[in-house]
Amino acid sequence: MNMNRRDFVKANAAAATAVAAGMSLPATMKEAKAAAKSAGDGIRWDKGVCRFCGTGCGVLVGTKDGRVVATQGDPDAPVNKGLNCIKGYFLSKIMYGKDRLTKPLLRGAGGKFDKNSDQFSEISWDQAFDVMAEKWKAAIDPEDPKGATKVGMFGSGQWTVWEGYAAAKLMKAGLRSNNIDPNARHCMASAVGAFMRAFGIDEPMGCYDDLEHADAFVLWGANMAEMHPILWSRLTNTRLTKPGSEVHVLSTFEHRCFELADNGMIFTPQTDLAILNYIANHIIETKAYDKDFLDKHVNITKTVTDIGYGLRPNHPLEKKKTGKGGKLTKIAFEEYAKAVSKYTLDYTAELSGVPKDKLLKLAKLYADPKKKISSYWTMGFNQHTRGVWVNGLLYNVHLLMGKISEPGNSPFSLTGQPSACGTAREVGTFAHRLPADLVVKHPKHRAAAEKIWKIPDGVIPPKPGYHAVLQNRMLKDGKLNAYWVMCTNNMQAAPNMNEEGLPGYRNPKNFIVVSDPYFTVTAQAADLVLPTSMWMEKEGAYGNAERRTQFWRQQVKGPGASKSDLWQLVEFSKRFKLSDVWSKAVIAKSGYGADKSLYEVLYANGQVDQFPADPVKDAAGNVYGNDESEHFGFYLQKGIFEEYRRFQFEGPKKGHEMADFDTYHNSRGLRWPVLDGKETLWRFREGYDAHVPKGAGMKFYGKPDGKANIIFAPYEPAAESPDKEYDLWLSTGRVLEHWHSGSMTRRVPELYRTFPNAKIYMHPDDAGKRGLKRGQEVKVQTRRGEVLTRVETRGRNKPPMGLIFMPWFDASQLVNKLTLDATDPLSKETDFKKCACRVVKA
Amino acid sequence: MSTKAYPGRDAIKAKGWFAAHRWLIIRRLSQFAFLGLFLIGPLSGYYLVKGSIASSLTFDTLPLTDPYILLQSLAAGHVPEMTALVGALIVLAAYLVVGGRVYCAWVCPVNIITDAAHWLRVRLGIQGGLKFSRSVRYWMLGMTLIIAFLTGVLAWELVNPVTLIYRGLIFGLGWAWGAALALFLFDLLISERGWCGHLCPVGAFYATLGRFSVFRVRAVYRDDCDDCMDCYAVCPEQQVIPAALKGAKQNTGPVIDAGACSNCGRCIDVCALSVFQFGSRFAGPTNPARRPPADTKLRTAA
Amino acid sequence: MATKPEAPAEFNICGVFVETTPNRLQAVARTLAETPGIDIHQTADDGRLVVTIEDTPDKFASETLTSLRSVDGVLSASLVYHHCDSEAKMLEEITS
Amino acid sequence: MKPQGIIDGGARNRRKFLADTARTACSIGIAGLALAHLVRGAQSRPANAVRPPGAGADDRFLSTCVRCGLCVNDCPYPTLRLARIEDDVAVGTPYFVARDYPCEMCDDIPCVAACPTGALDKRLTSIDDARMGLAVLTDKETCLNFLGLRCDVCYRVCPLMGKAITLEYRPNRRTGEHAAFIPTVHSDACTGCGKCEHACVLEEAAIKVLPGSIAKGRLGSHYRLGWQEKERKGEALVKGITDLPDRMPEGRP
Repeated sequence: MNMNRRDFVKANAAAATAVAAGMSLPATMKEAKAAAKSAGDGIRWDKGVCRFCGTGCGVLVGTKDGRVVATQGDPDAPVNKGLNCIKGYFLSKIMYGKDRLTKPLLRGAGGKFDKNSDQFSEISWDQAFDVMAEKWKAAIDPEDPKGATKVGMFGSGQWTVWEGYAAAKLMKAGLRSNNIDPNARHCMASAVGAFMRAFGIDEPMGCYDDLEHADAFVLWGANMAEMHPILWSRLTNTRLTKPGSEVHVLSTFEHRCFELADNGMIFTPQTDLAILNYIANHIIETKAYDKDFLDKHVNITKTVTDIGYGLRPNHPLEKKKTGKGGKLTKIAFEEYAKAVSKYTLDYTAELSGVPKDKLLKLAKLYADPKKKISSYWTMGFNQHTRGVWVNGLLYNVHLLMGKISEPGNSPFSLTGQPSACGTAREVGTFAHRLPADLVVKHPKHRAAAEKIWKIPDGVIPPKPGYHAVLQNRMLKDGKLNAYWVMCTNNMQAAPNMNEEGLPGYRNPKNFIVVSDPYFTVTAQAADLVLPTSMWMEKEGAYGNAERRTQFWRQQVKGPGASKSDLWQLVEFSKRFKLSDVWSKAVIAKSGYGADKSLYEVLYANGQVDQFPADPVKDAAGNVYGNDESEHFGFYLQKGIFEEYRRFQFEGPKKGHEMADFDTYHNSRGLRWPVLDGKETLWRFREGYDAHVPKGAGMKFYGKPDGKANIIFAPYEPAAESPDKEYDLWLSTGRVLEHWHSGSMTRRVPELYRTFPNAKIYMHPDDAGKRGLKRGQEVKVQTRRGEVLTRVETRGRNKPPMGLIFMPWFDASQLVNKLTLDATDPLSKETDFKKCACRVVKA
Repeated sequence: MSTKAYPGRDAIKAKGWFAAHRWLIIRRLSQFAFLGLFLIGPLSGYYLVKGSIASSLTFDTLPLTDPYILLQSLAAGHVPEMTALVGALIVLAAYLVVGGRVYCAWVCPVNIITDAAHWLRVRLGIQGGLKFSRSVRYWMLGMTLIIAFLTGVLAWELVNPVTLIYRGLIFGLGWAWGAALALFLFDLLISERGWCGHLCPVGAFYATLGRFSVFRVRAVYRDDCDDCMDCYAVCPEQQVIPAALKGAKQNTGPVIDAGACSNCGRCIDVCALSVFQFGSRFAGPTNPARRPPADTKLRTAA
Repeated sequence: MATKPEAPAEFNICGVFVETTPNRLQAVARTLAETPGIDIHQTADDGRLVVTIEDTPDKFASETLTSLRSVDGVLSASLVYHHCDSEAKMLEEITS
Repeated sequence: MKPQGIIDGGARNRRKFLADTARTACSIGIAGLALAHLVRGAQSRPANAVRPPGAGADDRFLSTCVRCGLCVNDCPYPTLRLARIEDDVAVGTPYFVARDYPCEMCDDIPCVAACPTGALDKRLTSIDDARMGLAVLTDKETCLNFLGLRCDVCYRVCPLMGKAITLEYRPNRRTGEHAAFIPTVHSDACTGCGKCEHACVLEEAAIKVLPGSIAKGRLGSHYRLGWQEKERKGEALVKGITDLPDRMPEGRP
């Protein structure tokens, strides 16, 4: 047993004292320590939320001596009731990777910027912001009527609510640039697009309680068993304990969910479009649909087709397309019926490769009026060149049957990031959005935002900015020159990094800033790296997939000179005078002096700074730090949140109302809309949702006429399919052990050990055909690059012949060198699930 | 015994230092070369020879197995795979040609240790200690086989310092250096040439082979012997010399045909008169006409 | 409270015998456990506790000991054992 | 001086010869006993030392393995090592410690191919048939999945996932909403590769590979499992038994 002298002396002191007191000391030091623990181990516990996925498990965070020493699942948290997955089990270790960044790093030797250097030197925050401000100002022409199109920001669904809000405000209201987009573009944009098109308001109508209420579950491109482990255990429990319950799983390869599946279906990539239309066809042919519901609550429409694949305009596929955009045309029910009638059982089975009996079983399930069905999806639907369509096609099925917005009947889009909903979607960090579902291109929405933000009209540019994939293209083309990446690892996450991302970051015209706790692949490609405080090192708020907003207090200080993203954003705003960013005319209109700083206009504006920097306390009286309060002299988080709430209550769109700031600090998270002190579990349904008037029964109030849209969209092929040269489908995704880009989980030794490196999952016969042995090193090649990895023919994922799966968490095997940057032309979300590749011996 | 402090001094004077250590040097090179062949793999990642002295595979084709270990395995009740049998036969045949205990003198790493111990023992003038009969090793040999038979386990391999040290050098030494040190101290302080000369059953096994082996030391010019005793002084198995060197009257020799001789060649090195030569066990001339003038010159110098 | 000088050369560890009443034992134990520098080694149901007190960055052990007596429920706190050594030495690894 | 004494020193008397022989025999006997004792120590091996595939039972293995290390040379991973003096495993024999480096279960089993003596049995041609040991979930009190958490790392890393380790679903009565996924090892498929033990995220693994002889229980030969016997035979073992219908109220089935 190893101990230091201090422990030894202590043991002696205790022994001597015990003898003097006539007490016998426990036999070993260990027991003595345990005894001390049982009397109280000096750990302060406070509530928090898990840093990883969109499930939003409640955790309790234990702090001792300024360090998070332990965590536990919060036994009273409604989502997880004390449970965690294996990532949550290791939460206390994610902040303590050995290579945390503690000082700003500038590319170049001796603190002098040199784009071509492969060396970084430590500089101060002042120096860092000096360099940054210089580059930003050089890229901004205050008189440009289009706004500052040369500056951009890439943000995150892992930002806290106020960070996302502060960033959107800085970009749109301050720098006059809509070129801000979150990494949620890679994961949720299709879901958002479909919500807006079908319901006129974002985010699921149901909640996790559906997991207990439903009779049947259908998974459409969601591997919940690995990606939403705690929700999966709830689903499993219902399947186990509820007689007659069923689980149907659809995927392009067999994964862990198939084990529970009563009906597991493997379909050819992209044919989910056909399968959903077949189900609609089946429902219509068997006259199972809810006519009354359709008449009262649904409009039937069709969308423009053949809209291309969101590639660069000079790509042959883009030249071939005949349609553009997502305009909806109202059609009669009969026309809809005729449109889906093409999707017969025979045709669909042939196209999708799913046996007829399985398809029929699935269709019958949806068509059974007595079965309450919850459908779940994540990236299988969203990362799809027809992502908005396919989301919509599922709503079609639910709307046809009226199986929506009530306990157990729920089409439910799960999220990948902890605050994809709460931050990326709700506070308007997308290139086209403003807080609370408002959009930049709508003059009334801009006006509402400008009023709440106390800025003159005309500041917010009306044209949506560059979305995620376009940002990388614009960087490469030299049209986006000052670029800030925060809280995300986009070099690893974005598609086609070889042809777009990396050349963009390294373009000599551009200056790239990356804020991160760790030296990620993205940071390595940056020109300036800013050390960032994470998770419990700052006060935060996340919103999970069921509209639940959860707060936490700052538990510990960040290491070294690291600062929260919020601090960085707000502090950086001090570097700009209005004359640097706004035109003379706008400044004149504003009534602000030209020398006023953006900080004073955006944050210290009499509104955001209205709450004093009082100590943050919990119910037990424990006092918590707040680095931002301390630095800026006011309660920044509260000020931002309360200003954000004005959008919810005063803005032109209802339905996003939240409780006040303090309520969240005292609750385990609340599902919005929160009205009259009550959460909303099921939206659009009378009795559950305060926005639905009495007697209406149901109202899709996101749309002016209160009706949801059924939107017909046909099957169209994928952007790139296997051919002779590249003969396999490549699908990317995640594994349970690693989340996001692995920048946190791979730094937890235990998690690293369980899944150290990526590998390709391949059918044994596919491997055999190529003379590959399990564990052998191979090259995966696409038209865009190649990656060295190893073959796995066993284990958790069992792809069919002709498809391989490779997770993207591994910074040493960047699978996004291979992926194609084909996006959904509507949602601009990349299809990471489909491109053509080949596998050869290394 | 020789009264000279350092046997071989005359030889150095007569033939020069290198000639007086020729076989010793070549022998050491051989020992290190064998070890080196095994070590190239683990050190460079490119394997010429895989495995260790117990059993190996050269160029992924030539299997070699230590016949003594194989014999233990047989005694333990296991008939090994063909690969091992073939490997053992090859080794067996090789030693039947070059001399059984050539293994001890030219391959075994323990020899370096015990030679060093003996060298130091002489320098320090350490005398006395335990004396074992030369026959003990044959008893040991028998005992190891009987224990293997009784327990069904390759019992000797649990303690065999030869394979222990060899394996240690290739696969990680661990406490195997302790075994090496123990042997060194045993030979230095407790028993003169105790291990290799008296106890080691591996040596006993190869000595048994050596009785029939072809390649031999011959006291070709035994008539020239001037009884300087240097060969006795350096020989680790002195009992093998007289019959060959002094057996003219009894009509024995001049071949040293005792199995215990390890063909180490030290007697050849240290003999200022070049009485000994390597040769075959089969008949050859004794005292043939003297060779070239160089030797004659040496002789007169002596 | 006296502020502790920078980089103290010495490090104190005390063994202290604390008495309280049985019904307040848990409360006292909790308070002590939360006090920096105090480790509880043993408690007896009749209200006796064996604790060690060591220097913390802002308090000497002696100050913590003094403050102990004002903790609600503590009847007495007596110093039984005191050890003083250089801080560097305290951090030496020893093996037992 | 003449080397006379050495040459004709054979004139010993008979008694001395016999005494010497007896003494040598006794000494050798004692040495033999000591060696035999060592053997007994070598036959017991720490539970965490796992033999390579095809090694079979230790008593057989110890008679056949010549400790050459060829299997170690051909193991493409750092898994196999040769026991050193201090290792508590019969010195020189190959083994691995799953917690450090488990067996990666190569399809072509290079270690077995390398073995010159057959100590690693050449009849093992499919690695799935290897029985290096048996994984046992030794501690249900700390296993995260038993506690209801979603770890199941052992299950997912298992090369025979779904066969050697399955997850048995069990409702979590504490939360009332979640299911616990109980990792369950099946001895008919587990090869003892140790991937599960290696990956277990606990500080001390809750699942461990143990020698089959320790891990497995054995049903008494005097009792058979009725349902298994019936399944094996494909019909009831005893035929011609009748069952009378139950009396029920009118109209009810």
